[in-house]
Amino acid sequence: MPEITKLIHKYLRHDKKFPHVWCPGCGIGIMLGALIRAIDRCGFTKDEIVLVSGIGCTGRLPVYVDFNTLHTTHGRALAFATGIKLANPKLKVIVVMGDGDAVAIGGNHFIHAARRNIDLTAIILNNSIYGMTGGQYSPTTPYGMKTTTSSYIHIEQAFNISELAVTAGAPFVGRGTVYHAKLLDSLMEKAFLKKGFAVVEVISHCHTQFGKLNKMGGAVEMMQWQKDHAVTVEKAATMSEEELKGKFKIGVLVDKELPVYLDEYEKIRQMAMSKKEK
Amino acid sequence: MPEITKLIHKYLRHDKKFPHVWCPGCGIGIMLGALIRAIDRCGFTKDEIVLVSGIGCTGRLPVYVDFNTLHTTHGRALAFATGIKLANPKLKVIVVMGDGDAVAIGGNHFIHAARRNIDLTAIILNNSIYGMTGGQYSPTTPYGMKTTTSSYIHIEQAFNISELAVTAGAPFVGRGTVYHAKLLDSLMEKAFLKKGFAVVEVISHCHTQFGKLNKMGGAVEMMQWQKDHAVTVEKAATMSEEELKGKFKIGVLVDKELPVYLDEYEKIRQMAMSKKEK
Amino acid sequence: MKKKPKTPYKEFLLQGNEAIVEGALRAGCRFFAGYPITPATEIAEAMSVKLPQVGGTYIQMEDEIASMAAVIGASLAGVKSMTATSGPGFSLMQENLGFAIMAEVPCVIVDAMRGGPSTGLPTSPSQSDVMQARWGTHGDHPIIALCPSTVRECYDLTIKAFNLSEKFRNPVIILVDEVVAHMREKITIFEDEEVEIFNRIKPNMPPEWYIPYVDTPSGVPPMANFGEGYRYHVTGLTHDIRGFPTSRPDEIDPFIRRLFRKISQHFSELQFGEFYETDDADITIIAYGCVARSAKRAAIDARQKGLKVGMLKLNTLWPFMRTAVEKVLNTSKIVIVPEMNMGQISREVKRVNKGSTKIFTINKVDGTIITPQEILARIKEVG
Amino acid sequence: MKKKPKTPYKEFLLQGNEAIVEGALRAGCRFFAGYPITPATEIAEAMSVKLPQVGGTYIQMEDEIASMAAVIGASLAGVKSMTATSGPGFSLMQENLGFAIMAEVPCVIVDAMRGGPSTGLPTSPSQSDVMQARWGTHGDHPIIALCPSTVRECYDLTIKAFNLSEKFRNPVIILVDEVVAHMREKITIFEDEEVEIFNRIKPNMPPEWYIPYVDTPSGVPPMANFGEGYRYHVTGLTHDIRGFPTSRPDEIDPFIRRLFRKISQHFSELQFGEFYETDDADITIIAYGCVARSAKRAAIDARQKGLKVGMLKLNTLWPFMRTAVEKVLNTSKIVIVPEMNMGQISREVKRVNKGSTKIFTINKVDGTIITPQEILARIKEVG
Amino acid sequence: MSFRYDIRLSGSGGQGIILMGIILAEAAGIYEGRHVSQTQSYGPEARGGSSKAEVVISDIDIDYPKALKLDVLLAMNQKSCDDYYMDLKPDGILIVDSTFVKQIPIARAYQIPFTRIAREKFGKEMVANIIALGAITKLTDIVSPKSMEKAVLARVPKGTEKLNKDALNAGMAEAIKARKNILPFVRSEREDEDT
Amino acid sequence: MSFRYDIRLSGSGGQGIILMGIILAEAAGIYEGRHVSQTQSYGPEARGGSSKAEVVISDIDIDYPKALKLDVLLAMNQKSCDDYYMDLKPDGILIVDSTFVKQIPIARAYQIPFTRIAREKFGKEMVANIIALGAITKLTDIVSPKSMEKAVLARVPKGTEKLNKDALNAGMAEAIKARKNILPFVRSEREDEDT
Amino acid sequence: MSGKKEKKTKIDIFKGWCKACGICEAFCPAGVLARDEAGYPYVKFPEKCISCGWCELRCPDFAITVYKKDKDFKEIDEEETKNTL
Amino acid sequence: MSGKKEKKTKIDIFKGWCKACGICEAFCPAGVLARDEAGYPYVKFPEKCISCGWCELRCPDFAITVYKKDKDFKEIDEEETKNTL
Ligand SMILES: Cc1ncc(C[n+]2csc(CCOP(=O)(O)OP(=O)(O)O)c2C)c(N)n1
Ligand SMILES: Cc1ncc(C[n+]2csc(CCOP(=O)(O)OP(=O)(O)O)c2C)c(N)n1
Ligand code: SF4
Ligand code: SF4
Ligand code: SF4
Ligand code: SF4
Repeated sequence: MPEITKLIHKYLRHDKKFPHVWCPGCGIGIMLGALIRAIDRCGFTKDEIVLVSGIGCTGRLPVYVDFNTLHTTHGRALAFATGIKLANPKLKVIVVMGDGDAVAIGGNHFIHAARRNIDLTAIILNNSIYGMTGGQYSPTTPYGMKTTTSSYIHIEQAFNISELAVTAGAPFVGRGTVYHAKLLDSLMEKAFLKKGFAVVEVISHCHTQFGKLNKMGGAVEMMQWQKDHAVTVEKAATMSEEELKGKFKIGVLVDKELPVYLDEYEKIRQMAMSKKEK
Repeated sequence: MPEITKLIHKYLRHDKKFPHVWCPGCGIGIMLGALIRAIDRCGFTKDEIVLVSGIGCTGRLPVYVDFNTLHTTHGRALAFATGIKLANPKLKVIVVMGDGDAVAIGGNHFIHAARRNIDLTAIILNNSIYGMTGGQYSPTTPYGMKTTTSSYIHIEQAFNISELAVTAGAPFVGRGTVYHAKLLDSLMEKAFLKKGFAVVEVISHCHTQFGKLNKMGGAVEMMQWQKDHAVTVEKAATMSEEELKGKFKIGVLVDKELPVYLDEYEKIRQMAMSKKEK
Repeated sequence: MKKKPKTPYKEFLLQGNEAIVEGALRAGCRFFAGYPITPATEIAEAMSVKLPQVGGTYIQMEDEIASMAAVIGASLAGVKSMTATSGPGFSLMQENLGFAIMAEVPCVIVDAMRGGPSTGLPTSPSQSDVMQARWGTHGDHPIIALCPSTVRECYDLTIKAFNLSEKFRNPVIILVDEVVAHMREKITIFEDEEVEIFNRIKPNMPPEWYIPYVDTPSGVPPMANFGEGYRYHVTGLTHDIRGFPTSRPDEIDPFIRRLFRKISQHFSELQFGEFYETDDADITIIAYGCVARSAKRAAIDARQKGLKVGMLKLNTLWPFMRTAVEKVLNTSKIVIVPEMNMGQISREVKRVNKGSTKIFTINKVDGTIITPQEILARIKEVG
Repeated sequence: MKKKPKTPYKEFLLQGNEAIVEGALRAGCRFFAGYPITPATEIAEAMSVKLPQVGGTYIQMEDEIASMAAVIGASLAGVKSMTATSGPGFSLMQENLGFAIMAEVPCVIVDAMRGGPSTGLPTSPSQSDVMQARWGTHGDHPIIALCPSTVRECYDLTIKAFNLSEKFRNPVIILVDEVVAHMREKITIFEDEEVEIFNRIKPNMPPEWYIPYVDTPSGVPPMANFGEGYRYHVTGLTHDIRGFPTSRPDEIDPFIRRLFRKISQHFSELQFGEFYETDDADITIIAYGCVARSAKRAAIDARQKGLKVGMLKLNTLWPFMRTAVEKVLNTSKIVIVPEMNMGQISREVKRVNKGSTKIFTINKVDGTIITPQEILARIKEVG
Repeated sequence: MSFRYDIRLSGSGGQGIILMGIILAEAAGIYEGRHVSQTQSYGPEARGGSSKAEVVISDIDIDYPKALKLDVLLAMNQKSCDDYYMDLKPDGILIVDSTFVKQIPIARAYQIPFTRIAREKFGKEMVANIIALGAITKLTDIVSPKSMEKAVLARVPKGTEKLNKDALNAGMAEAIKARKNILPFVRSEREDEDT
Repeated sequence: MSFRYDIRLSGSGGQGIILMGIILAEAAGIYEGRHVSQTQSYGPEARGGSSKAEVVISDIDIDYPKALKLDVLLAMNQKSCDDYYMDLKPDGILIVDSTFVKQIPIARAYQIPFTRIAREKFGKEMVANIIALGAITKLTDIVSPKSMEKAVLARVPKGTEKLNKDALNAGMAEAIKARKNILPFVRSEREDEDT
Repeated sequence: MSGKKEKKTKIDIFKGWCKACGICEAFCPAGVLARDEAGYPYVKFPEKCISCGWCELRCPDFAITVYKKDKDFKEIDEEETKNTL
Repeated sequence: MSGKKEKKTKIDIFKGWCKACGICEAFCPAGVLARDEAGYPYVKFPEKCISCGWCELRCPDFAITVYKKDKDFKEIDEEETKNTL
């Protein structure tokens, strides 16, 4: 095997049944590849990685990889992860969530983790729908689409997950698609190496539910859509408002320095200990 | 009595014990006055107003006024209000919350109500702390302050409630202070008349907890602080970044038109009924 | 429930979940707020299609907490409301469920039971939320919980659930196990059949005279909807008869006791179930939900083998069918309680058992239904 | 618990809540996540001051759901963890409490009981979350719940709670009523006293051999902390011995039964309480929490009046102290169960009552404590 | 004695197994007026995996709703054939999609390549389940072809009526052919199903 | 017979009632080695309102932790005086802050204007509670002045030791004066407190 | 007494509801009010009153009332708002 | 077989894991792959392969492996990323 595949296999769980549970062509598998490659490139050991997820198709990801893995309750992955990171700051804690997991039931934990700037990486696979439960609308379902609970038409506006992260206080926010797999590698790598709360929004497709209900074709057609509608941040800078209409940006959206929770908490410990001594 | 006070008394509950429960000088009472005046000016009848709150000092507000009043569970006021509004769109539903209520435990309901653009008015009294439970830090406690659970120093960044509302999708967002009581009247009036989710952030003071712990003086000193640090949107437009440092803007921050949930849902009903008929 | 079956009627092959939706609509439900979860999702999906057809409203909230809150809000505004979930979501609804009890807001909550604890077995049946339905929210409180065994019962009990909820101003829980929720059976609905529908009693006095939480002979105060001119205060705090918060023991005690009394006083109206050949039975199986079906089969088979076996099916789980259970405890030598949990209703049977009846259990928690064979085997073992 | 009290010691006047904090720190708790709520807030406040002094971490989360989640996360990372709340927050914690049970993660949850249901009586005492502690989360599950009556017991039982939690890999709940939580009493802590501290058993085999959910003679598998080289999978789904999700009945059944067995098998280690003059008692009062104090006073006073009255104080509420209760049921003619709820533990007493002992209750739900006089009056009434 | 007939339809997710169950149940229940109970099970909450639907048909109220010993097993893939053939009654009928099921565990089985027929004859794999329903109709006589046709037409999307009718007929035709290739046996249709 | 002494301190929120309770309990419990139990109650979760602290002192383990019939009631405002004077034992001691309590419900009561003294003598209303503690010390003899002083000094903010010591002494002095203005009575200190 | 015509602005303070917080006095732009020993406000210089009504608007306890001769709040609100920001 | 030196790029498809989703074939920039009747990919024009590795990166099932002669992914990643966006 060539290096890259050996690499993937190095991280997969040998005692887990493959092929994995996801539908043929589902983007979650592509994201998993990028995640593994990025972890490898960053040079983390398997023992220091904790991979946390909530519930959903995306939530099934950690079980396949040979890290410390934690499959929590729906929407709460970031809160579990916060406890892990604070209890053992040496661990590299990565959280993968579906859009429902992250910003429907889990929306509050998401904005609060961003605000606190806890040193975690949050990877959100945004497939615009609840995949696991069979295709109900999610907070990222675009206006006008169909789902099993908006079979007439969807009337709600969608969250822009990345913008929400920025406003809530995240110092690093990137967006990619599963079509642009290598960009994903690099976004994840940057996110993993970032000190503080780093968000990577991964635009993916659920052709089984969303694609089918909206006659958007299969995995291939939906990835083609990603290709056609994504514009890199660099390129977007050269485009007019008009040209950007209907497109979305990919790349590093925000990268800034903000005080990180654990560093700050260390100050409290110092103050507490000196106070106690007196 | 002159008109204005008669007016207040017209709306207070005669069978409730006054003076009310809040500490001497607490801004919640000032906000209540503004709320009543604005409702009166808008010409709503008492019967069509539903005033909903969560739990906290601010949450105690509805009990004093003669509307349909609902004192819900901590953080959930907007979700209760959503049910009321959808069930009876003729009602004018106003929600008052403390900062903890609105953006700590209730943060998710807040961003989702904004995203859906449900026709509600959300009034948030931001006193930077949990008043009712005795002064613990809240998501709006500024970095570096003291509270009973950050007695060394507070290390978290605060939410900017208004910005969060805008990013989440609210079409109307205003900010005032209890010092600027008349501005509050007009912000509330505008918010009540707005179709869609309208947010008014009311900067107030909890001198009993926050003021005391941070040696900021009493109600008077804290209102003086509001006066000194607030800048109108209009004035801010003429000021430099440098000059604006440490200040906050008051006035109408955002006012735009977005599709309102109930109008949209009416479309679904039309589609559903025509489909059923076939 | 009076029925005058008349043509035209229609036969449907419906899932338990779908029958719950039909029952809810028939009962007058016009608002549903929920959050998808297996095995209750079909209820939300069907509601999203059907409610707008009848001028109602479906909304998918951000989570189950918000769903329960929206349901209470809608009911306060005068619309019969419902939500549906499964274990994990039911746990999240507990706080607001308590609010509905405290503020006496009618509403119906469906818990389609799957394997637990925690995420457990999302697609497998279980009956392990029975005690949670009774005790899940903090603070002592009364509850009503119904449990269907057939698709027809899903329809009928949902109508009953709304009626009871409106009548007693208390949330009513429908505990349906995954088998019954997903099972399809034929059900016949007479288009013009007369179904008794109960609507909350509204105040008829002038608003100034309205005392929202006053005691009445039935224990249930009339309920004004928001916007109808009876302005009053609703709170989750312990309140006086006017609805205002109170911490006076002399006001709290009668209030809390009234909450219990309004249910206990009408105990007999709340008991639904079936005695199947229990009169002469030496052994009675007490069962509910999908297990009652196996139990009946086992009883039939046992009778064929010459054993005097009967069955008591419980369609009401709370308040516990004490009278019915005591009846079989008095006549049977042995009672067997098969349950897809570690023994929840059997505890209650033991609690009310005063005599010398022996009580045996069959407990299954592996995600599979208890079969007639398993019950038969137990009958032979203990009989 | 072995103790060799030695000087130097220190006497403190501590609140129950403060004693819980001291006990937790003594037991090795180094992580607290919580959300303020009356009457548990003092625990968070004291933790926020004390934890950083000993290198631990305090964090105030956005709500109780997140608090419970963070506590589980921290425990998985190897740090003894705790949260504290009251009824409304306890209801919100139920879903993740079930996760901790399913994934066998040690942690301690304090529920400082105030009046319910719903927001209820935030500053008044109650004992009405007893059944919720047992049944609040969905899916059948075992639980351990302890209940202190004195400030000293707050300290001691908190240490026990951590020990039991670590030993059995199960969450342990401390149910403290508002009276005991807020009461100040003198407690003496010997600076160098030997307190038995139990730490989770870690695997000692090479990582390749580690089977995280394997059955053992004690029923409790060794627990590896995240980051220590034993990489494994933790899930709230029903899982096999390797921790991987399974829906195979033959794997699920032994797993769920092991969860129950690891507690039931060690039943006797989990029973804490006090028999006060019960041996010759005609009437025994069974009580817990602040009410046990009134009960003792009532027993003393009754004895002075010549009545043979004893008291059984329960410090363990779950698993139910069946053996102790059966003992007094066997010897007493009458048992009185005074509770600040509508009758929760009295149900359990009735359930295990096999003989002819008469069981009477005193139920108070008005936010005030049951007084010795009230118990004495009941003794006279029924005796 | 009352009559009870237990059918299990099995295969993988995406083969339309559940829809088959519903159509079969409606054919027997709605269009022939019998008592029916249709149940199903999915794999873990996830996608793909195997799929199973059961239909119990009776002339009285059905107590136990799941299939007990099987009168009919339809296996649309190898795995389900392997997993379930043991549940057949001694004289139960095994029908397999021979496109996928290559190892037949018992001597007597109807082997019809439903999927291949769907692909080749109709250009749509999707209709394999309807073809299989046709075969079941003919091989069991538990519902009349007429009722089955009504049931199919009531459930398939508008515009596909012709296609599905043809598929159903193709299935029936294949069944008649298949019957010839199988060991003969006598099945007492209304015997006592005491299980 | 064991000895039990029940004290209730009452007033409005902000008067430092709870702190008084703690100091009194520590004086008796920590500095005099007795058994103590201190409880309190607030109004509804809210601000202001009334405040109540109770201290039970005994030489054995205290079972019922709240005050039963009162040996001492301190009322720092009119409302609490009205609400609680009925709970006094026949020979119980009523001490009121006469700054606020104008109607005295029973004949025999110690009336001392704690707040006025605090305001006038110390310029800080805040210390009214410490003055009251001084008075209690002298009027009850339940703790020694020395223990009380230690207890006060251990609890007050650094830098205010002198102020509080003076306030305490002022309270004791006032108590001695007040005693003269009251009807005499005999209190048997260690009687049987059977309630 | 809304019908009553008065020449001068009159300020009423309802002691039963006033909590002596001091806000009215502190922010009176004309220095009309003062506080007594117990902190309660009283009208010290009635003649200075400019009828702005701010004491009434800012009183958290609805304890203060300004009776004005010929203006009413509705009219002056907008203007005042601008002036005092 | 990482040690093995090969002249030409070789593509391995592991059928046991492949779900025939078609992604590799659809997005191969050089048209190297094709799909069989059942939808499974196979290497139709091995000579056309430009060693970009995209089929491997985009396969959701880790079922496809590209053995390259002298480049390794780490080096070309950044560049490739830019080119294909
Ligand atoms: C408390 C709770 N509510 C609901 C569910 C049911 N549920 C499981 S996954 C899911 C949503 C899945 O959508 P998403 O998070 O977008 O992930 P995806 O499956 O699309 O990857 C839901 C609602 C649950 N498991 N727990
Ligand atoms: C579920 C739940 N958690 C916690 C509480 C306790 N609690 C009551 S009010 C409050 C916060 C009050 O702060 P805020 O919302 O800012 O309002 P304020 O009192 O400052 O007006 C808290 C945590 C509760 N009542 N319910
Ligand atoms: S249902 Fe959608 S999200 Fe889930 S595995 Fe299938 S394609 Fe992926
Ligand atoms: S505690 Fe703070 S917020 Fe609450 S009433 Fe007092 S001043 Fe107002
Ligand atoms: S503002 Fe109101 S409460 Fe405050 S001192 Fe003035 S009148 Fe009294
Ligand atoms: S991308 Fe992978 S799973 Fe899809 S067809 Fe190609 S090799 Fe098979």
